[in-house]
Amino acid sequence: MAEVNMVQAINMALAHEMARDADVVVLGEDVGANGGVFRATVELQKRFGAGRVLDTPLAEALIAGVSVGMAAQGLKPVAEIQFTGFIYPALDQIVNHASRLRHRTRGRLSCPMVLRSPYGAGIHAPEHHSESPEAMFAHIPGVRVVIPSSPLRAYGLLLAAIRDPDPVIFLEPTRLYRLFKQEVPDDGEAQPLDACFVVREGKDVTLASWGASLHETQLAADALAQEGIRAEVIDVATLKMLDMDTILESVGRTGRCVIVHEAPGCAGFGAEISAQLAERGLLNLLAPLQRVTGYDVVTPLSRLEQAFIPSVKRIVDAVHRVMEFA
Amino acid sequence: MAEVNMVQAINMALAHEMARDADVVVLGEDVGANGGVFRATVELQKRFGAGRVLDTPLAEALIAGVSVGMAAQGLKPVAEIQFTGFIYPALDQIVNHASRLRHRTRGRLSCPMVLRSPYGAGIHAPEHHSESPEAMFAHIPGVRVVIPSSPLRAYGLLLAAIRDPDPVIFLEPTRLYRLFKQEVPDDGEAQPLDACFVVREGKDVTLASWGASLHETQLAADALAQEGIRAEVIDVATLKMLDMDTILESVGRTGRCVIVHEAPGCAGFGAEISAQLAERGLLNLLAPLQRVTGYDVVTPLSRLEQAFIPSVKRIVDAVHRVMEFA
Amino acid sequence: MTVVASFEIEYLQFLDQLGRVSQPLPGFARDPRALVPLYRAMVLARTFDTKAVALQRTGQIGTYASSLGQEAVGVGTVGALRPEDVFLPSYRESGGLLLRGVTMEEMLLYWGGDERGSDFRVPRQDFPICVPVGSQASHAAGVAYAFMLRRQARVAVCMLGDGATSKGDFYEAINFAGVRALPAVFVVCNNEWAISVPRALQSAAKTLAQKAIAAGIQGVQVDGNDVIAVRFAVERALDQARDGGGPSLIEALTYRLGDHTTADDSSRYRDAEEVKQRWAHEPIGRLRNHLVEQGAWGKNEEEALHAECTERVQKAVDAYLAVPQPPPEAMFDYLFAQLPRPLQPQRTAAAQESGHG
Amino acid sequence: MTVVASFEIEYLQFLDQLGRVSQPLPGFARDPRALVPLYRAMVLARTFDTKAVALQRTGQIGTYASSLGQEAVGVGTVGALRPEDVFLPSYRESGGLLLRGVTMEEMLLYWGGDERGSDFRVPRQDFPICVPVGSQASHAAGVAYAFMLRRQARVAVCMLGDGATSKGDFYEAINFAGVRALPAVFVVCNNEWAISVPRALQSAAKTLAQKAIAAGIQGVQVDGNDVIAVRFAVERALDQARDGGGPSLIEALTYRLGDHTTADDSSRYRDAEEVKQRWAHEPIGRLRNHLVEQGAWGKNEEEALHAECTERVQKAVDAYLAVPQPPPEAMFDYLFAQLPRPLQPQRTAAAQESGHG
Ligand SMILES: Cc1ncc(C[n+]2csc(CCOP(=O)(O)OP(=O)(O)O)c2C)c(N)n1
Ligand SMILES: Cc1ncc(C[n+]2csc(CCOP(=O)(O)OP(=O)(O)O)c2C)c(N)n1
Ligand SMILES: [Mg+2]
Ligand SMILES: [Mg+2]
Repeated sequence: MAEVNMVQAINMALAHEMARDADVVVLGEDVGANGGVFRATVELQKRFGAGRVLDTPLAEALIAGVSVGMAAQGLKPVAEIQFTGFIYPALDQIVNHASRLRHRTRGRLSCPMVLRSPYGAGIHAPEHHSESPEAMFAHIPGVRVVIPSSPLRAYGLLLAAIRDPDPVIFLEPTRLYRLFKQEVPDDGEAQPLDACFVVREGKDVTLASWGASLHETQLAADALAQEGIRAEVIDVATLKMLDMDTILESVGRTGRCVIVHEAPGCAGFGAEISAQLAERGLLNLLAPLQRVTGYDVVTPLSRLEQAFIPSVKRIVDAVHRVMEFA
Repeated sequence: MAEVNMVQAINMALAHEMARDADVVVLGEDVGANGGVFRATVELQKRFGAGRVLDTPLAEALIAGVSVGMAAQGLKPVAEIQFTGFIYPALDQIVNHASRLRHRTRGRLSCPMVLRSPYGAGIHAPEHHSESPEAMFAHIPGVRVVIPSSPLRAYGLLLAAIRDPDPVIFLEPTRLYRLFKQEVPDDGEAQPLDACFVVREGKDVTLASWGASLHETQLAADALAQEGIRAEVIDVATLKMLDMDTILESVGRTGRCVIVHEAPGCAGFGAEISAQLAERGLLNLLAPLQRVTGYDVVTPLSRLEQAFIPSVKRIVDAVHRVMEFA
Repeated sequence: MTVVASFEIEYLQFLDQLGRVSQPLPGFARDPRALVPLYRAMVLARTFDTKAVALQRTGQIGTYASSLGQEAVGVGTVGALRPEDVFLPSYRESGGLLLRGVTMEEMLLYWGGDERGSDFRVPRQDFPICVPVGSQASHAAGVAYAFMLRRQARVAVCMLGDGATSKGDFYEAINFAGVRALPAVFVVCNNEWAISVPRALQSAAKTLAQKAIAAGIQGVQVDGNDVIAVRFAVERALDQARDGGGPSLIEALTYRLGDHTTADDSSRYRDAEEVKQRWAHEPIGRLRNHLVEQGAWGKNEEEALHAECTERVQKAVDAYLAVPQPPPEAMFDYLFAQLPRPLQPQRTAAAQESGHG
Repeated sequence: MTVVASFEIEYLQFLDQLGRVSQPLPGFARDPRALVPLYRAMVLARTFDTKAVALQRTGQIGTYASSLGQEAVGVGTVGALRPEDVFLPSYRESGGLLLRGVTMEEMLLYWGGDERGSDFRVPRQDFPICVPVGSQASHAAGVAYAFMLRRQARVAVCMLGDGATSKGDFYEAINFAGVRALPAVFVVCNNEWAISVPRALQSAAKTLAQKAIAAGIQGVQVDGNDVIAVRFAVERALDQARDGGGPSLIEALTYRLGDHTTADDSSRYRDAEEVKQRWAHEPIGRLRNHLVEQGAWGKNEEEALHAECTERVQKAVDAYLAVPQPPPEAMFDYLFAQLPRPLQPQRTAAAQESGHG
């Protein structure tokens, strides 16, 4: 089995599900002949036809709204928003329609759609191409928010997202698209949409992260191991539904938690995890909680993006701070 | 001096600032002859002319984008989005332009605009008229988010928002619009945009809230006082910039904190306050933090909205829970 | 000067303001008896609207948007639909909804603040009422795309107001429908007002029908107080769409005789005189004149119809008032196909809270 | 059938594909020497674009969007502007930006990932490059509104692509500009592609100029490879706008001869043969033919111009490369007029982190 990177894994999942289920439709800007600006939909139009893999006009609100209409008819649209920097016009359709079509019709209609979008900084992209808006989506009742951190995860979670009967926002960290490869069997096995993944076990401190930041978090755990600090690393992956049980259980053992994400800290999703720990796990805490996040500034252009992205050093420093408490 | 309700106080602030500063312009749907569907802009068009008080076509993205253009030319647009349920199409302009025009041009251009919008449940309004999206705005770097809780606060904070050289999202709780009156001198005195207000002092527990929920929070404090529990009540008011110093100082004294807001809890703004307390105030905590919030569901239609809005009873119960820790 | 493109906007009317035939009637309208169901539907709508406003005034439902004066647009439109088509209404369509099979009880539940009102027992695939103005236009495009992909001879029919045509949503949807030649019909109910904003402040376009030109699709303007014209234009557009001929935009000229909603007081921004004049154009009297003139309608029928409508409406009101409140935990139902685990404690708490409350 | 509205779209061209005069030249173009500055501007743009692509290939700037083949649209448009007007460009406008007074060093800084590149020293009130497609259209309307309110004889000029016309933003802005008769000009640079999506998939409208009809404003189509036609149409629209005659939409027909950006490989989705054919229409050779034919340009001038452009570009590159990196804490600067207190510790941390990093 050949190793594939995350974009290829996403492409595999899309192809797998399109072959298996004739209701799956892929739409977006440049998803057809071009195969997506990141190549995530490459060859799909050739294989499944221009009816099921369609280039839309340049209009993000439209892409989301058309997906709602398709989904209400039982299609399973997988829409691509080319970058999350351009996803905001689609928000109205997500908040006011996709997330509540089932709810407001008491189950008469539903909205089984996936909105895929590349996100995050670190690839020297132009302005507006590097933001991390996951917290906004996680605040919307009625949608799921999923972020893969590896090719394997991307394949299994995307399958699950497409099969899920409700809307899923699927955010793909561009920085990971081609960062590393894994063997990904094309076995059609979905991964759960409501579970954190413990990707490294440890007993001294819990590090919770997702998406591209998981990468630096794991590097930090490596560095800490050198000093004898054994970090447990959790890939939160399905921000919504958030699997607090796994996090609480881990922090219950370690007594310390550092949450790492690239989005600005203020009202970021890390706050939700902190808040739940402070509500439900406070008595187990041996040290203040820490968040290591992007600063509360506009994501800078490429010259400064590395200074914006939470670094291994910042994560290690935060762990050192929490380890000071005995 | 006559007493005025919150809508009238808002109208007073708008009129005051329009009279003082010829650059202030009011725009939105039905803000002209109709004076706003809640009457917040009543008489302004008559007084200041149809050039400075203009009805726009029905298009929220346009309203925000036009405001950005006006502001770049040094006008001070105060735009009304009729209900926050319809604000989402405007988000693109807020995130991608208003919030960063100064930043991305290194101060060459700037965006002194205010986006006013009625929000929240509790007035038996139709579908899509009752949401509380403040957390989404608070996550955006480069904007301020302000929520008044009384006529006095509305007057002073709106003046400050209009005078502020950067974009301000000003969310007005419809439930408070006519709930009570206060004497509001039309003295042009602005209130600070980066300070919490301690509206009741107490030493047993800190209750932090904003907007309409502050009302139930104060009623809860009354009820608790009957049992001898002295609650300190903080009106967070300027969610962004968040004045954590005041909250930390209070919780430092009380050791307990319950945060109350109407928006769904998951990734709501209460999480940010909890998270900061867990980072910077953990050692003072005598009990787990608690959030009393709207449930993580679509805001229900009017028959169930009272069951959605955090009740006095839920707040009191939460305080009882934290008081159990000695 | 070279001209590279030229366009015309057609206007259609069969019955003039007084109900006189102003041009040869289309086939379906030649037998006046065939028009009686449309007449009955309009009267039922008006009876229902009147009652709903009264219910709001007495606190028995919430804010309500009456279609007073515009009945011909909804009724004419839906009169042309087939059951298998999908209708995507705005919030001011009682006539159209009733004709689709939505019950008055459901409508009262909805406006009374109960989600069960959108669980239509009959047009199962129709969209619920759309409140965010214009946002249903792209749903119509998506529904139509599904029809096309599955080679179903069905059409998605979207109704929206003059104000809605100012939304990017509307434009993006008709533009996409044009590109893909989708089986979709967009009916703009131009009642001259969007709350307090008059038509002239929505657009400098002379007609709203000409917005179709921007999308490269058919656009036509009809007298929206002439139910025959509305029905004819919609049927023609449906036929075209069903045959793969692509989408259309129909502007129906009418007038909102009432307030925007029960929360509105239109005397603040418009002249009573204007409203009075526009009563002379309203659609029900116009069709009645025609029917009477054709010998297909009389005093007895009229009285019987009013009695019947009043009774049907009252029955629906009684049924509505008898519907028990939903329990608080109902707000968790149908949020997802299955309630996710993290939400279960919240649901339990909501249920318990009400127990105490 | 009654026709209630009819429309025509005009097409303008003065120089044909070979540079021959195809209809009497407008006043400003009669003296060929007056056209030389436009020619020089187009050649400078192409020289700069070529260099910028090369800099991206060698990792010295980030992704870059070249205007190769479209130079006449930006140059013709900006050639008609007055300094006090406000220009709202898209990201593919090197020619237009240069003519506005934006320096090449600033442009390289921007594409090199440095916000200082948008702090134009000269057109202080122009908007920076707009990346979210079409979102600058409403800014143009807002700027124009400010001009109108203050009775300034200035015009807001917005440039956007064929793809951008599919965005609701574009439509909402031209529609509002129409309602208020704003002094705004919208120039659609139709280069037939939006990345890989061909013009035909953006809209079924025969022309993009006819989108103006939906807004009730002037719309005209011009040969966008004929800088005279572009400049003439824009000047006419500016005059009209300045005189209170309201906004216009100009569709300039051109072709994107290069890849969408340096991150794109257009061979994946379009025929090399098509591109080859379109080279015959490109604007620079066309104007040169005309100038040479009129005796206003020759081999010496051409050589000198290329040498001069190359040197100017190289100087700008050198200056750009000499600009020191901004310190990390610069990301906190200009976020607000004054850095709010809660952000100060973050700024300090960012500065310290870099000290260690
Ligand atoms: C997107 C959006 N913005 C604002 C509103 C508030 N609002 C409700 S109805 C209305 C006017 C709609 O006018 P029109 O489209 O002409 O329909 P009509 O009410 O006349 O039937 C407005 C502004 C809304 N519901 N949706
Ligand atoms: C709102 C938005 N959606 C998507 C993108 C990604 N994108 C960048 S350029 C482009 C195509 C734009 O085409 P067009 O408007 O014709 O301009 P051109 O690039 O041809 O000059 C797309 C889809 C974007 N920048 N903004
Ligand atoms: Mg209307
Ligand atoms: Mg293009």
